[in-house]
Amino acid sequence: MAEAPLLNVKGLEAWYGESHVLHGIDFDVRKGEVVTLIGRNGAGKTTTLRSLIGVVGKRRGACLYKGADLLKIAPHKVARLGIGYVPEERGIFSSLNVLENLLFPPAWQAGGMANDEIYALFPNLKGRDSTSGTRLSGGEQQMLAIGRILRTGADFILLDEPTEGIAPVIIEEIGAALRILKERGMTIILVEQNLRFAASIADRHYVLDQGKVVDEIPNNALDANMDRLNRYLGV
Amino acid sequence: QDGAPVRIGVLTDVSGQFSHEAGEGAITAVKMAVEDFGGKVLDRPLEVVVADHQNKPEVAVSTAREWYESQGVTMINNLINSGIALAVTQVAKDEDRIAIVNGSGSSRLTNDGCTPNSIHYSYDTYALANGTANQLILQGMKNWFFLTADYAFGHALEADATQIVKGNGGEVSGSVRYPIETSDHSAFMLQAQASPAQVVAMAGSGTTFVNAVKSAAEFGLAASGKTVAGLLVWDTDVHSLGLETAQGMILTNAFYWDRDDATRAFSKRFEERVGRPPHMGDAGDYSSTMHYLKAVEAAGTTDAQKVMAKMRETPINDFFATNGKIREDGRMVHDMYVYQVKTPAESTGEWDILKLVTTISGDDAFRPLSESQCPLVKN
Amino acid sequence: MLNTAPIIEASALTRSFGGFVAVKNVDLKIRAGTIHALIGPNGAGKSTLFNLLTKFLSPSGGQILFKDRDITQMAPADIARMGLVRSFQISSVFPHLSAHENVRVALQARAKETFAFWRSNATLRRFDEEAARLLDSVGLADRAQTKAAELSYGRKRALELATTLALDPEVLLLDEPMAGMGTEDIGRTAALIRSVGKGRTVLMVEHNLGVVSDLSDRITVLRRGEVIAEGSYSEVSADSEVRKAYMGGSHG
Amino acid sequence: MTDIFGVPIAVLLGQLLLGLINGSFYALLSLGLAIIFGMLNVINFAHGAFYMLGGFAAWLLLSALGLGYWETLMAAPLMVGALGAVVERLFLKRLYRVDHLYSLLLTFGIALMLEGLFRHIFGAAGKPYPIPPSLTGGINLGFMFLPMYRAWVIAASLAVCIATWLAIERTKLGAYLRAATENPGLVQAFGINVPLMLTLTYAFCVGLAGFAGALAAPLYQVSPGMGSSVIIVVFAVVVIGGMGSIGGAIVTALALGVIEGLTKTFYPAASSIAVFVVMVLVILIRPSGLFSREA
Amino acid sequence: MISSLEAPRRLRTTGGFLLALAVLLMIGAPLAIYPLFLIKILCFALFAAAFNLVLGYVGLLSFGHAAFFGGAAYITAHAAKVWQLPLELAVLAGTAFAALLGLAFGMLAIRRHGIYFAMITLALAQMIYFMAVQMPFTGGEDGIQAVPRGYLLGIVDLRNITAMYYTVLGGTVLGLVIIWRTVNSPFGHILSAIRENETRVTSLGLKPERYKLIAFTLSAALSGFAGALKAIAFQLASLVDVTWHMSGEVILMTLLGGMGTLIGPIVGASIVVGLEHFLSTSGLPITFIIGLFFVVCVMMFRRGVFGELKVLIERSKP
Ligand SMILES: Nc1ncnc2c1ncn2[C@@H]1O[C@H](COP(=O)(O)OP(=O)(O)OP(=O)(O)O)[C@@H](O)[C@H]1O
Ligand SMILES: Nc1ncnc2c1ncn2[C@@H]1O[C@H](COP(=O)(O)OP(=O)(O)OP(=O)(O)O)[C@@H](O)[C@H]1O
Ligand SMILES: CC(C)C[C@H](N)C(=O)O
Ligand SMILES: [Mg+2]
Ligand SMILES: [Mg+2]
Repeated sequence: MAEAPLLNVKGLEAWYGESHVLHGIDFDVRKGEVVTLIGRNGAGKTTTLRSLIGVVGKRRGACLYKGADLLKIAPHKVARLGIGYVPEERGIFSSLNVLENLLFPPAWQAGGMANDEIYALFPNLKGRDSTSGTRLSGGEQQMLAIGRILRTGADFILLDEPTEGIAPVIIEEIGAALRILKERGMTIILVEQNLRFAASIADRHYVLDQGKVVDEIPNNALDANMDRLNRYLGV
Repeated sequence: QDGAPVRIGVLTDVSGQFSHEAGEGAITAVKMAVEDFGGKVLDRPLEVVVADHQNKPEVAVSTAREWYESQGVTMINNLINSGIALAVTQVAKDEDRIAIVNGSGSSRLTNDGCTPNSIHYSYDTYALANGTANQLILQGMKNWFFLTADYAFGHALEADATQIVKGNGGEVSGSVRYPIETSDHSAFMLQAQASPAQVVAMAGSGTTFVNAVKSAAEFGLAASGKTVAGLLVWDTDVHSLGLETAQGMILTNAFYWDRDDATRAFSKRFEERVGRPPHMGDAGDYSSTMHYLKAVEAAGTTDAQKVMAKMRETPINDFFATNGKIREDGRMVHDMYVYQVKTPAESTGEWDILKLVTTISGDDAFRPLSESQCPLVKN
Repeated sequence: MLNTAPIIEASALTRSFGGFVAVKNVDLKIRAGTIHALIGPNGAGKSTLFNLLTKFLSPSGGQILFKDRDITQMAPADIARMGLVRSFQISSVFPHLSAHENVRVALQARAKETFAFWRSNATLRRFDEEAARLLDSVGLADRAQTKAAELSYGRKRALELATTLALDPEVLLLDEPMAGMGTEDIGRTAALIRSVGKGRTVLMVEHNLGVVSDLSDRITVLRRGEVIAEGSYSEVSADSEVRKAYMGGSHG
Repeated sequence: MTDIFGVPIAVLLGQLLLGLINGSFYALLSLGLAIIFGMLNVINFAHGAFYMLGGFAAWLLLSALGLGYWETLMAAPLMVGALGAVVERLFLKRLYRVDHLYSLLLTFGIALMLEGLFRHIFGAAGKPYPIPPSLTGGINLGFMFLPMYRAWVIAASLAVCIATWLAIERTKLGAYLRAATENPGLVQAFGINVPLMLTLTYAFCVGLAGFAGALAAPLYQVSPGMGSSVIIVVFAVVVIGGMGSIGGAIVTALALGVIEGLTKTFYPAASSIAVFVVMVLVILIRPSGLFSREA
Repeated sequence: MISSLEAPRRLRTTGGFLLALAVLLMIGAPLAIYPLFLIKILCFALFAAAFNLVLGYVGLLSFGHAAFFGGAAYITAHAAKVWQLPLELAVLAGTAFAALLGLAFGMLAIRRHGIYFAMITLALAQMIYFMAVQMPFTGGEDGIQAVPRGYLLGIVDLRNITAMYYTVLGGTVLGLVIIWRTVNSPFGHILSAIRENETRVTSLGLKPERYKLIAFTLSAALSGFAGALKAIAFQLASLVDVTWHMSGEVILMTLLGGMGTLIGPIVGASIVVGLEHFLSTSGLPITFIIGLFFVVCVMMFRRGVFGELKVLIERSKP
């Protein structure tokens, strides 16, 4: 492949206080791709995303995005490059109502979704504007967290376990939405435990274990590699 | 014993809310007295020890006890803050040493709180209220309104002044008690203004008093024909208010630096060291320390009762007092002075702030012994 | 077994937040000794219903009978004492106490050894054995001395379960007990729920349909605050309404 | 003339007006305090000290540099705000993550330091600051004599309060700040420069206190203790209004000013306690304050 | 904060050793240090330890503990001076008053959390303060002086400072033992669970308010006991003890020493009282320096002197 990757992560290490969590992560993502990070609980998937976006204290290595090193720029400038983040714990602000939460992230680029489109995607959010954000049910908060990023015009999205706690029907809907986004040319890194869901949209899978990337499996080779994968996931 | 230093303690508020009424001034005054006395008494060196009681009675009491018991301190001076003065005089009695109060004004010190080991020297609330009230009544201002700090000290000032006002055929047409934390007195000014009183008397001290006077000026009390009287005003308060605001106020004082040559001479030396002229507390600190040292020399001992006896029997004649004398209740009786604050036009210098209205003789100034509840007074 | 008398009987239970009705006229009978699952789309009111049953929220209307007693007006702590105990959707442990101490607090509560401030801690030793047994039953025997905060997410859920079990409740209310657990833990927890379910009543909320179909005797489906179906897993999953509202195409 | 409980109506009206004026001071102070609490999660015990600093800054500018009233009124808040920014950068910043007990203690310590320092340097007595000539005198309202300066105070402080309120409630700034209290990392991840925003917010709120101090200088003696005597009342205002509610702080401040004024008229002995009685009642009935977002 | 209910054995032995050492030191101390000063340390140590019972072990920040300490001092002083009750009864009266006041404050405030709790306790304490300013029996800002020390059990003349010292030492140790017992009891176990997660405790069938209320009342009573002892030893009761600054100071002591430890508040009280004493003759601006201590302590030793020490001990021997 001739095209240079959109994101190139090399030797990424990260720490929480004194504990060394990532021990040299390497992977890359090309424009328009959906790439997943999978691995057991505690493998370092979330930490990898957090390191990219700049909310982990100490990091080392290089994360080249469109030629700039994400580790070297101020944390608040990462989003301005068009990177959107949907955190694992959803990060809904309890002191803001649903509408305020939705409108919260500034739109740093053109091309974001309009509110109506978001409501069409997640009907549960409709009519709940003035409810305090964290009063929503667990699943609704997840929808809100995804929805607000879609507004910002970000074209590179980091999604951390978007299906946790979501009812099966809605998981299908989220999957459909992500496929639409992909068609629009969006690049996505997805952290996911639900393999079936991941397989339905991803191009490639990186397997993480103990703070390292231990394998890379193209989506079309997933079935062939199921045994290997199950070993990694400890099933 | 022989040759061991004689120590004098200055227990005062150096860093707190009363620091401008005592603090550095008190320390300097006592030190000056010791130096002027020659630095020695009974052939023993004299030393001054100083402590900041931070307005905490326990700090004061434990310092006083430690000084008296193990530091060879024979006399403690200044004692501002009535709670502390009342407590430390009791310690002096317990330890049979001497305490002289120049800071606190509470007349309880020579009333129910009197001890055979303590002297209340410079001024007290009774004399101040009494002086000002008498003077204004004399000028024909018989209708009074009190603006009183709502605590024991304010109540005492108001009660003493009221007694004089009523005793002289005057009347009190109103009185409000402001909580001591109040910084805004405008509500009370409206009430004062609405009252028919000729005199608005402020029974309080410190910053709240100063703020009350400021409001009085702001609301034009003087302009509407009322006289503002302060029942306890320090020179420093007037200075801090500025003459523009304070002009015309009537007040009583035990001392004013510009009274005569003797006061000016002392004040000049004091001002060189402290940066401002002395007020009644400072002058009293100096005068009383001097009187004490002379008594020690005369008695040939530092024994408290013998020294007390000497101090009582010797009249005080210096720049502070003329024929001052210490009564059995511990009150030092001397003349008091009624002043009026000068107008900016009358003033010729930063500290040229008061003009004398009249002098009250000591016997008229202080609470007569016949009214005293002090158990030491046999009547 | 399905014919035993209902131990919890909620009738016309309603709760609204402002204008929004989260639980609407719900009638629910939980029979003693069964494992009863509550499913439904997000925001259907499952957690809210849990909160109402345990009085962590007050109902705006309706009545709750527990063991034939009206508990609608009772305080949450008293309800727990009667034997109706819950776990939380978001794990709720005592973070700075060890796993062992976490469980011991519950044992203490059960034994009413809680006010004695004049007695020594040593009196608590009598709970040690029981605590160890409970931790073992959830697979935490080797973690007894670890602080709860340092346990991984899945183990916290297990600890939460052990703590709840320590009260030996007659009725256990579990809110998404499997959420966030890895595949291995899900299997073990399911087995545990099945085993503690013997002789107890369990009411649980769960989105993992595998677990639900495996464990539950009876299922109630909620949608927008209302019950839309009730029955066994096969009955409920055959209901087209339920498939449309909850399960979607790929399950069945 | 009619009386109410022995108080002439004219006096009563006057008292209401004065209460409102005092209330507008409380509003300036509690506004900043409420924002700092609501947005930074810091219980700013040093607020009174910054108020005092405002007064001293005004006095120093006047007496040392000879600046006029209007210049000092502009400059004093800027100076205080700058100091606030330094305090935030050096100290507070490191405490956002820990229990708010610590920021309370830190600001308590800073308040003591400032008060102690100023007393050491300038003495306890306080300094006079004259009412500017353009604002001396007064207006006769019929029912009372209203000093010009007080009329100016109420106008100036209400204008500043409302402008602040609009700036925070009507723009996204308020939402950013509230969110940053909860999860600064995430807000930053959305592209917002959180540390800078927090520093500026603290500096601004403390600057408001400085403004109040400069505004108060001609009314009250500029003294080291002037802050500690109002701070507790202002806290009560914020708690009653609901921590973090800005409009609530303003309305409550005005109302409490009036209540306090009326107790000063009818039962002065209770006027210091009135605020606390109201506070206890309010918290018992509405635990998180009258205007807080949560029920 | 205590990290765990059962400290590692090593730490317990170290703690026990330190405690024994401290007691021995205190018994011998009057030989070297002026007893009245030591008495003051003891009284404040007990006060801080009692305060720590609610802050460190229940996680409630009370900003009104001065009301208990100072209030009890007034009642004790009045009882001993005016009602002429024997020493023991006067102290008991003060303590009982503080306990009742604590119960009343607690009932009003205990359901509130965090800053609201702090503010309600502050407001209630301010009411006590203003009452103390205005009620005739307190003597306003003058306070009550010349309180008789009396005789312990009718025999030991407490005018003797050494006798007074050992009496206060006894009282303080008694108070500390009560606190220690409470913290290390089944009840204390529940308290720390409440501090960790109140909702969870409710779901276990317990009513957190009751436990908090008992702990709060106990803390108030012991604070009152400390105030009562101080009133007798210093023969006075004053306004200073009921101001909010006093409530702030006890927080400083607790924090400085290390909250959630038994020894911490004692260390903290000694430091603050010692500092006050030392500074009083130093000529330095005291308020400034105390403020500086707050700042340094918050920025650098958040765990407090004893807390930091404990961490060092824990680290040194893995
Ligand atoms: N705030 C923290 N402080 C200390 N250690 C942490 C922190 N957050 C995570 N860790 C540790 O870092 C490691 C990696 O955690 P991370 O959250 O990245 O895992 P993950 O792969 O996302 O797991 P999961 O599937 O459970 O979400 C884990 O061992 C975890 O215990
Ligand atoms: N305190 C509250 N204020 C306003 N709305 C609330 C409140 N609590 C819950 N709701 C609303 O009530 C509805 C039901 O919420 P609940 O948490 O019971 O859903 P749930 O069925 O548990 O969903 P999930 O599966 O996503 O956890 C949701 O729409 C939620 O937004
Ligand atoms: C400083 C004095 C003017 C007043 C003070 N309350 C005292 O009596 O000591
Ligand atoms: Mg994760
Ligand atoms: Mg739920």
